[in-house]
Amino acid sequence: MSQIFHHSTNTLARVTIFGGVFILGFVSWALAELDTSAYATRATQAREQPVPFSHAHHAGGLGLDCRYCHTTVETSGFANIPPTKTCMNCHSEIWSTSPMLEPVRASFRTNTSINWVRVHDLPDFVYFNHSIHISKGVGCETCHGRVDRMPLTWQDASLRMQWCLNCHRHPDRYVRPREDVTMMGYEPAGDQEQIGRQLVKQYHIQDARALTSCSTCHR
Amino acid sequence: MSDLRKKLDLAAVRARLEGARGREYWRSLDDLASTEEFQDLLEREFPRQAIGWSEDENSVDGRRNFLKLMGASLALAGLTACTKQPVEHIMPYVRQPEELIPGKPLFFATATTLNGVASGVLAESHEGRPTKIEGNPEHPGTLGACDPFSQASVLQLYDPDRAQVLTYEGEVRSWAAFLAELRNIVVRQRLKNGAGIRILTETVTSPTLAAQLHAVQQALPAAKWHQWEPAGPHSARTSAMQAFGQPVHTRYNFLNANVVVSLDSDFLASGAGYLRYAREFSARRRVRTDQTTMNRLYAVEPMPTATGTKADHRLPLRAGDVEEFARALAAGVGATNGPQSGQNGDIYKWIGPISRDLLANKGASLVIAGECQPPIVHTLAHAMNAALGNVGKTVIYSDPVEAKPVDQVASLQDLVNDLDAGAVDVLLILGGNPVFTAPVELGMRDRIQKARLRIRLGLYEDETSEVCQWHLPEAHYLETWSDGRAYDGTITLMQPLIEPLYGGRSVLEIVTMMTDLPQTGAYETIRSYWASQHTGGDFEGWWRRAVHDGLVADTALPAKTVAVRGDALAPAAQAPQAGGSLEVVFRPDPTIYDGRFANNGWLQELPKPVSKLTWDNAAIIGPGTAHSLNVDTGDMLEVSYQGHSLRAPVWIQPGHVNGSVTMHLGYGRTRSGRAGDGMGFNPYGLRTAKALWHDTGLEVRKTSGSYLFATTQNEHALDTRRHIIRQGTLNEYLKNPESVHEGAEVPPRTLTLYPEFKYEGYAWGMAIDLNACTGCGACVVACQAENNIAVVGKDQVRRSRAMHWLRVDAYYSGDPDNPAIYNQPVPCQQCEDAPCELVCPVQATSHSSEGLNDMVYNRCVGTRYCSNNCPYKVRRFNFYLFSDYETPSLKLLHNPDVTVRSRGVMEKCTYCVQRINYAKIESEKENRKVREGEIQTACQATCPTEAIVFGNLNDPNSRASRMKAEKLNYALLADLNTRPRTTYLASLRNPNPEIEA
Amino acid sequence: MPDEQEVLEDNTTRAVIAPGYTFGTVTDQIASVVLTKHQPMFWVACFGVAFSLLLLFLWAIVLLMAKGVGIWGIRTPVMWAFAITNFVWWIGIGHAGTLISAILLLLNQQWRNSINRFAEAMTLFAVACAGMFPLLHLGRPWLFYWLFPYFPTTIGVQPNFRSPLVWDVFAVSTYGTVSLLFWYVGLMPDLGTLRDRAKNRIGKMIYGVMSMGWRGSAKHWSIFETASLLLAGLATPLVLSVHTVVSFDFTIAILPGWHSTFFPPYFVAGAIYSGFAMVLVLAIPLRKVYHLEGLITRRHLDNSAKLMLATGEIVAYAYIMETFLAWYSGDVYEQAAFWHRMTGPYAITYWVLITCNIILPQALWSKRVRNNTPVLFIWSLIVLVGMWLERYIIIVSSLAQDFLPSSWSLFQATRWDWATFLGTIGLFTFLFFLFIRLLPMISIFEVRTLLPQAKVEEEVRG
Amino acid sequence: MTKGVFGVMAEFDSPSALVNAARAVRSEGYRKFDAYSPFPIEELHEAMHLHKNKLPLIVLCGGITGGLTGYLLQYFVTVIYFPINVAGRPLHSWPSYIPITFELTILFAAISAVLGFLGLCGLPMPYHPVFNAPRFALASREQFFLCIESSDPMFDFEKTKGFLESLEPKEVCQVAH
Repeated sequence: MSQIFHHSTNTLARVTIFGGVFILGFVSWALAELDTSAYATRATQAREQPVPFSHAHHAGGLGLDCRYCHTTVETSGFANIPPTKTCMNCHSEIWSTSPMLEPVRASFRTNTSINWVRVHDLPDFVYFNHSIHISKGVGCETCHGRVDRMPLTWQDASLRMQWCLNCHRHPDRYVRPREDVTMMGYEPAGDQEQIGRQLVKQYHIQDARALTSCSTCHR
Repeated sequence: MSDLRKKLDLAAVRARLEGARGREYWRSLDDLASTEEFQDLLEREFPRQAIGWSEDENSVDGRRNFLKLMGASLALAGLTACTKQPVEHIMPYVRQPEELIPGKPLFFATATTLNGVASGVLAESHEGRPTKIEGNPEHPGTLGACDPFSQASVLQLYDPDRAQVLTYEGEVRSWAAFLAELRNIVVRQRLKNGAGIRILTETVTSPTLAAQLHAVQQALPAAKWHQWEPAGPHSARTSAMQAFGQPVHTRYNFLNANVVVSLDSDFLASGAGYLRYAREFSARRRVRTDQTTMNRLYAVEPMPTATGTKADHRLPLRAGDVEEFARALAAGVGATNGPQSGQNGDIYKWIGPISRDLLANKGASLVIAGECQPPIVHTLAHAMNAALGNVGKTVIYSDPVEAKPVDQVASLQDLVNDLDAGAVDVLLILGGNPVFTAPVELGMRDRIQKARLRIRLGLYEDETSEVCQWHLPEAHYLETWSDGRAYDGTITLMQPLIEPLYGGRSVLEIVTMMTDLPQTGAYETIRSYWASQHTGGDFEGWWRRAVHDGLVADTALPAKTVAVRGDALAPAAQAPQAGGSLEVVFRPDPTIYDGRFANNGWLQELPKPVSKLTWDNAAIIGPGTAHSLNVDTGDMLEVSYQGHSLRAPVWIQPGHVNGSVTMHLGYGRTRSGRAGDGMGFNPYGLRTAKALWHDTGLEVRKTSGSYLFATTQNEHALDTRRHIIRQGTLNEYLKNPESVHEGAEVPPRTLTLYPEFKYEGYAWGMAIDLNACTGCGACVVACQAENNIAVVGKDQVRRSRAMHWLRVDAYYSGDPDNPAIYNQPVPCQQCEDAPCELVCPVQATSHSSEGLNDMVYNRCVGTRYCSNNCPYKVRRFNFYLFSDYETPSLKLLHNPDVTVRSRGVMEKCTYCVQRINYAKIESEKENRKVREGEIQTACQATCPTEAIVFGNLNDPNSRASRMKAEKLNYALLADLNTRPRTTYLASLRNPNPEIEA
Repeated sequence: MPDEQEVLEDNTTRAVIAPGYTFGTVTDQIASVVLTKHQPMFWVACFGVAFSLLLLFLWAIVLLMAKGVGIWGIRTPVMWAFAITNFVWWIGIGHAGTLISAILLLLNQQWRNSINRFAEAMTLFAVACAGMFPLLHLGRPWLFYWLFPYFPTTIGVQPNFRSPLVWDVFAVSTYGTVSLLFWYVGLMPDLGTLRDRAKNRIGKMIYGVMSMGWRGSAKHWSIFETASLLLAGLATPLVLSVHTVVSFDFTIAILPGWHSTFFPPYFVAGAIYSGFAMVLVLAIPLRKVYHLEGLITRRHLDNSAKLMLATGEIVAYAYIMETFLAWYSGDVYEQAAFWHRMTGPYAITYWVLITCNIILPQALWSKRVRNNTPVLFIWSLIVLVGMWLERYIIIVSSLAQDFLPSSWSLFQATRWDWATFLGTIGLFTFLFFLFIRLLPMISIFEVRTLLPQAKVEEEVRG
Repeated sequence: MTKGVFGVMAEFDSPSALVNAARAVRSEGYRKFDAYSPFPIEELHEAMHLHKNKLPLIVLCGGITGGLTGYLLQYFVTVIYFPINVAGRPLHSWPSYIPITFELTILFAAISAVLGFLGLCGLPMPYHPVFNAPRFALASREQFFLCIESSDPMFDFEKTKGFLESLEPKEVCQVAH
């Protein structure tokens, strides 16, 4: 009887068995990575906008308070995008002829909305309410990142459920005094752990059991 | 399912009932019959053997197209998590309105009208989209409650089948073109004082519209204004003329009534002001530790109605026999001197006891005649109330609510005569659908075409539009300014919440076009009218307040004293008692009324009270009649009356009087839209001006063919040992409060291995008072509107795949000819030890820290195990993609605070968790607890009788806690130890000892 | 070894295998089925039918994915019907294979040697069919992976380990994996044989790769034997656990007719019952067509029939007990559920199932029936039908009429229910006939051990 | 001389002959030899003293690992990772953990059994010198072989060949590398 296989096939055979296991592991890991990756979440990708609005300039440079434009953030679940009127408050005076701002003026003239591209877009089965987070001392920066350094706005966090849970399980690690919610680059005056715990008590922030109940965010 | 029904053996039924010990409950005649021995059963069951081909599951394809029309979403909600989403855009306002805060709903007071009578509502608006209707607590007609029609009116607003363009003979025209046309008609008609102009409207209570019509008639004296409303209070009008010699409006006050006799009146679920009546009536029925008295209701009616189900004594009588009963009762209470007995024992058996009961409660009793009863019955009721000294206490007379009360039948006849005489150049049909609804012998379809120019204003391009050259799209009430009067005459203002979606105009605007200021908009017209009416200064303030409240306070029509003329009570020209022949009874449909709501999926799918029938009407007969005709539910009948005839499927209704056939109007539409067309049959085809409501002389013949009904109620015997409905009589209860729970066992809490979960903070719970529930179904529609619940269509309902989160079960007990009927609303019971949660493999349903049984749609993979393990079967599954993700207009309808569920997902009641969270967030922002009553679930808010109460069980003083503390409180299937958060208060009857004995 | 004596004492009917075989002839006869070029009409016909049913199955699945489970007859309250019935039925059938290969091995029942191979194959294919249903019946099948725990996850939610469905996922996948491994290990020596006997190079290559270079070394044989004993030892509790866990799907629920403490043994017995029925349904035609009467003898059929009878009696006992207990419990819902079962809309189905599972099988007490292969074949089919109906009744009739009469509604199967069911039968047959074509349907090396020549004469001493 | 030679192989007709040969070879002092048969032969294993191997131990470890994995996984998920109130049951509801713990025990044990088997046998090994023996194909059919390997210290081609021939085999041949 003659050999069917060459000598080398022995090693090859063994390698394939363990290789198979290895490849399986690799694939699943890659998928998990992909899911959180910037590609899937669109995090850290600056978006093209009809008007190249720069938070870096307005919030950072000019130091406008977030609430000057996003007026409803404290009262409503939805932090509104400012109406064209708000832009025109200043831009009827400054840069009133800049071609860059033509879309804004056009919108004001023709009374048609500016078609902004949505940057932070949660799935429709998630009900995030800005006002309550603000009133419980969750800073804008905590979720939106250093907006004051974004020439074009991008989404800072992954906005995946796991990410939300971090804070809903341990609010004390993230909350800050109410008066500082809109502050960018906030540094806790002292030990966050201890300040946080104190604020959680002060603001009557619910316990993790309540904050991680499904219906807190899903309806 | 109705397709699983079988031959009915009434003898067996009776035998069974004789043999039955104690109170025997049953769901339908079928169960009662289903006691034959095994052999028979096999042979009967075999044809519908459970493993078998289901004939038409492919018809879902057909149905899908329709489903697509119903329910919608904003973007692709409810799909899987962790997927890359499509890019979304945000379009902010250019100039943001003052009062509007994006993301926060606004409420505006307005009103819906039915038969011209306005009921005040609050419309919820999200960024300018009306999404939900609530009752207006300020409004005397609603007191915060809301009826199914109003609830469903938002769906009507967005109905993609609404007429969307102005057409002349099918070609699209502009309003300008129409205005020009109308103007030169008016100009030409001036020459002959408008002798050629006829205006046909529905009943008008709007002062402004009346004024405008008056103005038109000033300018064109010979022009005539006709009114036609197929299901209006014709008899009441006529009776008033006969009894008092003047138009008089009658309204009632049930708060003062200890004893109520209903002469075929469904005052708890239909007719002007019923929301208020139901509220007042139930207030006198609420038995608590601190309120141990109860009113008593006698109901006399052919077809069991919501009112009938609440009666302490219900007497099924042929509609035609009610008059005889009324005469006898009138004699009994000394209002007349007629015979108190006669050959027909059924009619007379209770006259004695009832009259004694009434006389014992002089001034605190009430006799109410049904709108469908002939004038004489109303007159007799007036006489009795007078004799019993109820006038001014439980009965209030006032000037008419209607702007121009006319005998509408005569009015229509008059129009027809003119048409025949060729005297009509221009016929304006403003609203209504006369071609469909007019008495059959008038042959409206052909008659109308005798008018040279026919102009039609309507929400839909319907049967009437078909024969009119001009069709004008009408503005929905949420799209325009208007006004009207409530059941008690209170002036009610209606404001628009949204620009007309299809550029429609209101009746008022069309009429205005005929006046000298044709271009005036509805707002100016109304404002200037009220300015002209306003006395005293600061009209602006008055006006703002009126618009804000949606009504002008204290404008109810003052009571006036009138006396019944003696001659009005002249003994009947011997009421036709053709004993043998069958009686035909016409009634407006409980859910689609006279047909105007035929294209409304919510109302079509709303199970009709008592019968639980959806999407259909039927020839409803009593068990006895069925026996004598040897027919069964689903058989086809050939019914003919006065030469007109049609085919109708039989529905056997326990408690329906024998010897008459009830048909609900409104079905058999041919041009209503995709939902309504071809549903049911059209009884208007038999309805003559002589007999608007009932008459003898109906011939029926069983014909070939059978019909499949879609009901949400399935047919099976209810084992009394299950204690599903607990009830008793007032006296039993007062003797021993525990009596209602006899035999029911509740396992002690210690019967578990596991430690308890503690619920600090809030613990939400609900209590439902079965004694108050009338089974009207308003809560079901409210739930559907609030929670974006899809409509599935007849075929799917037949497969028992209806999606209602909240259902109202009906149970019968006693003799099928006149059973006691119980209603039981069943939402999710929110069990603390929820069987559904245990078995969900993906934790899509689990418990919140406040004891809610959360359902996470986006986590659900659809194993349906939870539903299998739910003893209450309150979970609903999306077998197909029931929600609509395409139709643009319907996307606007949806409540943005509730996920729209996709295919393959389980869904269920969550106590309106979106409302709970809203209230919690608001309260926490203000650093306070949620206030009692701050959260109202949709069903609770709309319930006319306040049967449903929701609240925080950790607060012992909350209404819910207090109700649960009542002795009557019990949990459904308590012996399963699921510890539901929803519990029920047992139902009590207050029978007349004389009769019960 | 007891069988040895029997071979000598009686070599007509009681023999494990007929006399006259040599190592060579058994090898050739079994291997030839695989290595021959042309197949008998029987194979072609069955394969054709199976394939067309398979296409029907695929069609049904495509529609299912496109439209949703609504194409089935399920409804509120009967949310489970055909899919789960088929699942339980197939899983049950699978049990016989493992039982034969594992338990009978431990019990040293040598007669198993000539039927265990295809019985195990049957197990695998049955489990494959069964395994599909838990996925297919999902409302959103594409999310099936949510039933497995996996890290890292961005959702942060894991399966609910309290749910019997998750237990199922583990039980069934474990069962499938272990059966496959056990089967493959058992195949390796025979694959070696095929490798050495294959005519063409491709054949040699393929079987060579699959045999992993098996060369029949004594060292390997000894480890091989330990391995198969260990696997048998593991598979035995496993096979018992699988249907136990499946029965938990019902017993954990509170539904009357489901919530019962003795479902596990009852289900396991039923599983083996249907399993052996399937073994016979396959064995009887095979031995005829491939002239294997010498290897799969009367004795095998007889023993299988006896096992069927035994488990059948256990099932009968279970039926009686559950009915008795329902009555004895005094539980309103239980009593009603069983009353409905016996007299209600599903009565016909119920009594047919009783006839198929209890009444007719009693005929197996008679040796004449057991020895009459055609009758035995038909009887096995009857039992298979009966066992399917049993699951159908347990699932559907209990769901259709449970606690609140207001929601009761009867299930009606649609054509797609049937298509899916018949489809899996097609898939099963398809796979099975592929197996017959490509692999030795009888364990060659184990049959060799049954030959008298395999005995080592001790008198010679070196 | 022994270069390129894997060993010397003798072929026998019956299992008995093989067993006897094996006994003889062993008593002669050879240790590095192996027998090849178409089916397992108890006596042969005894003759070659093959009765102990580590497989049971490996399986035991696998089983224990599986069991622990199962229980700890469930405990971790329900108590630590995301504690949720499901049906009012305690977070650590151990009775529900039993089935999965059991299943994983079996699964791990079985997998380690198979991998252990392959490992101990040194399989897969598609290429092996014995396949060079001309009639070796019959080892999987009806013939019985015994091969003394050149790695054996006592191995001397001629002597070993002679010794094997003394055992009256069907034939003796050389097995090349």
